[in-house]
Amino acid sequence: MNALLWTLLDLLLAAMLLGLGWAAVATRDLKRGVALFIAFGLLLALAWARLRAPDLALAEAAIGAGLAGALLLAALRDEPRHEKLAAAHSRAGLWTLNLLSVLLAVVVAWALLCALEMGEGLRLAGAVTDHIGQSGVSNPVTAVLLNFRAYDTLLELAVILSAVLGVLALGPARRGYGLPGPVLGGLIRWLVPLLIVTAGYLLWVGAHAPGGAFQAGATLAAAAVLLRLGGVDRAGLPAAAVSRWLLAAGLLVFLGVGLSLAGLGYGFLQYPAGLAGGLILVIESAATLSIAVALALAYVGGWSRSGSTQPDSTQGGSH
Amino acid sequence: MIDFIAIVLIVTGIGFFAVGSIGLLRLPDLHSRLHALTKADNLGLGLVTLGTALLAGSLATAIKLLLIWLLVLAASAASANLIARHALERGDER
Amino acid sequence: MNNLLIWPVALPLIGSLLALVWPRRADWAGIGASVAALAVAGLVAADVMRHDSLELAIGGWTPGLGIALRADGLSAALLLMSSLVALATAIYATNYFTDAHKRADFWPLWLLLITALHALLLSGDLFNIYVTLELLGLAAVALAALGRTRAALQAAVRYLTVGLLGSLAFLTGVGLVYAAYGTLDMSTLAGQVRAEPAAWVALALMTSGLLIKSALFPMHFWLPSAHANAPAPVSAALSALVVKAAFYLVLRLWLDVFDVALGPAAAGMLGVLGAFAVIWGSWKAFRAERLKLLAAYSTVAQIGYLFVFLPVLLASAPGAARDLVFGALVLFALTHGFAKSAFFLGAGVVLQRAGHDRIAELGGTARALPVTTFGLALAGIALIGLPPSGTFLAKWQLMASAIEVGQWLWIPVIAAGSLLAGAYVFRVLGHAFGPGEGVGPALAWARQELPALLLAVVATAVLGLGAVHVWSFVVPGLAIGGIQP
Amino acid sequence: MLPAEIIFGLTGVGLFTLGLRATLLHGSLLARILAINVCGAGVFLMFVSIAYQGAAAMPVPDPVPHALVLTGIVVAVSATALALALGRRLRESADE
Repeated sequence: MNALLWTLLDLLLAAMLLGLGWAAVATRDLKRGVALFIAFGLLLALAWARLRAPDLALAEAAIGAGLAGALLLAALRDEPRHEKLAAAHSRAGLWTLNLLSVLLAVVVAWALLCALEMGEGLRLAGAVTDHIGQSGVSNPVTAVLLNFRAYDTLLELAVILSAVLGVLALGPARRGYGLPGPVLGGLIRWLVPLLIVTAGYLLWVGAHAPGGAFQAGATLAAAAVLLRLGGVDRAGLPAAAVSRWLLAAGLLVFLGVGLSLAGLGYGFLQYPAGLAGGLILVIESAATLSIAVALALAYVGGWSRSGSTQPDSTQGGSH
Repeated sequence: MIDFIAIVLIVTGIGFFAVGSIGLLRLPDLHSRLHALTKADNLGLGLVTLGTALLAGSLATAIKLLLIWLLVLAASAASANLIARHALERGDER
Repeated sequence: MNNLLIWPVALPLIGSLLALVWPRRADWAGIGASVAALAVAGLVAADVMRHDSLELAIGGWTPGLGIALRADGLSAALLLMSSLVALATAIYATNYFTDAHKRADFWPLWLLLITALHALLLSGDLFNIYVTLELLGLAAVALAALGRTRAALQAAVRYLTVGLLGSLAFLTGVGLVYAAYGTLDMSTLAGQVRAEPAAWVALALMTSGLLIKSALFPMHFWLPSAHANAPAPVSAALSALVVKAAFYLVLRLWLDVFDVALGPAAAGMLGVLGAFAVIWGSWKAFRAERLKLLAAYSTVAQIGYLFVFLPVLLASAPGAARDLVFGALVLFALTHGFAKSAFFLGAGVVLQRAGHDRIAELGGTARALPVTTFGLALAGIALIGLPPSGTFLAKWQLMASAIEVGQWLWIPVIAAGSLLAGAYVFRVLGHAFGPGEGVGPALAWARQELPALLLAVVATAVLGLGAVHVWSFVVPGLAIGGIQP
Repeated sequence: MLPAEIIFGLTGVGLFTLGLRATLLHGSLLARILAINVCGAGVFLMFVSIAYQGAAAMPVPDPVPHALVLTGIVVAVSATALALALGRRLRESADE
């Protein structure tokens, strides 16, 4: 009975995911598409929770649906509301595409079922459990991200950096928003400090419970998004020269720790016993700042137009 | 006994959600839709959180749930206000 | 614990961060990091020569749970090539960007691109490779858009969407591999893969993602506009290095990891696509009106050759016969890397001096820019495959081996491709040596003219005359006496 | 009963292909970005389903795919930001 209920709920969630995903990409109305996509992201967060991946549920809600949604909504301001289809699709072309898609789905599904059947019980979960005691943290996802596969995370910070540098190289920010009404203004006044506290909490708690640098950074960035929506043009970001340092901080500390350990005779990013937890927290703190500044700059869309924030200036303006 | 009360609260809360969603789909204009949505959702969520708080078994969790509800209240009040104001400015009441 | 392998990744990354925080000193950070990266690439190559292969298990965790960096002859050779090309291009770039803001935008992204390339070449972990592919892709797109012209932006948008689809296909394959074999480490995986559905579909997905990124015909459509509209130093890196990185991964997957899951028909199919690419790319290059577009289409063709090598390679008997083809393949990839970067840098000089790169109006270039024209001619020799370039030896070996394994089909393709290449190179030179005032007055401009010339000399003379060393470097056990091209 | 990893794994495959199809079909950049994100979400769902296999018997599901997907989500949002910025510049260059 219980198992049947779970299966029914799973099927319902799966059907809703497919339906929303389909609706988000099938509509010609972009505004609608973006709204549906944000709803899709929230539903996806529910799916992560269902599949016992709370770290992902947090990240999806904050980054996948939250910040990506904010970015898409901001982009809608400049886009025409309705889109035309790409190059005139002939009926035959459309059918070929549909046929190929179905074929692809069937083949990948078949391979996935075969792979699931083959791989049960021999993946890396056991190895993680065996070594988590030496990792310095007790949240297994954080252990994988910041210790076992820390090198992935290092390069991932570089990915964020390259995307943001690409955005910055494309020119100055778009214009900001008007002044907020009393209700939004009031909300922002007490929500922003709350978000900052929450970010700190997420960063700290990541060592033993769901959370960590990415969720914390995204939460800080959400505060910046709110500030900008509330009429603060620069979204609380410091002057360009300082922002550059903050952007680099995560990678500088990460590399610095890794290479210093190598210099001290350990391997690159091989944390000495007993120090792992502390070093991971240091790395994560710097990474949180970098991620927050990067995501906030990506949302603002470039260096702010207002006066002293051009790349070459070293003087910080203030609000 | 506590379980029973909790389940009743949660089911009632879900009922409010359902009514709110029907209102969102069926009511004629933006303001009444907003009205249905915010009232029903806030009350519905309140009842659901109350029910789950009873089931949670620890005070700390219950307080966290209460905080979540308060946050959602604030956010939904603000967003409803924004939507209404935007509609008012644009004169788009549908 | 040998930490050497992290430095080719770490040094450009440090340079990038320095260039980011000190935009006014970005040139120095860029050149310094490039020189340092070249030096450690040399050290890696020297170590590979001594030990055949190197491994660094990052964090001290067994590969599988952790990530391993690995270097062997193939990756070390490509690492050395890419850091050399990167240094020459960086020197060129110091004189290319005149606007201080552009310069400050260029250097951090450029060094991130080099970081990604080196990380990709050294990575031994499939998911880590996905991350490096995304880093490479995003940095490349950002650099390609740096000119901010409408054409460049359009090309960058297409480059990005196509690249993202390629990465997602690759990632899906990685997921299947993890589900089936429970590991992401490539050398662990090599011992476990068998011929079965999960392996086939995973390989097919990863390969198709990489084919998109390596612009194999008919997935080449995004390349010419992206490469032709980027700033010259960027074009050089994109064409010489970035496209090749995707091919390198195909090679790794097919030869080292999934070799037991492969049928001969699969490689044949890639070979046929490669053959189409050779003919189509060369033809479009011949018809191109702009020098940079010609160079971009020529890349489509040259990537085609690399894929033609695959069926011949896999059909050759393991041992000396296969090693000969493999060495030729690496030689071809290296030579093209140097030649194409030289060609793009030369084209960049012409474009900057003349204000355009329309081939029909290049008259007088040889008189105004003798060094650059000479560089273009040398690079052209390598692109055609004339002696003494490395390409000549590589194509010769390819044809000899094709005959040996009975795959006659490729011979006319290679011949036709070379003829067409001759036609498009001599078309450029014909105009360049012709009369006219297409290009401004002659000036000594060493920082911009010399890098191209040096790269072209490496492609034509050094790799051609030193080919034996390339062979013995990438296939350590090979008897040198066996090579009689 | 049908195990959750199979239900959500197949849902992931479905989202992957429908996102892929939509990316090839759409003309406007924003629509393509939405489609690519849906496509990516499908791939992530496959990973998390794989992690969930056998989770009933374990204290936690396999954390490695979770970490990989977290990386993937961040990469996806970075790419989205860059794509949107390119799109905005492109529109401005059309207006100029």
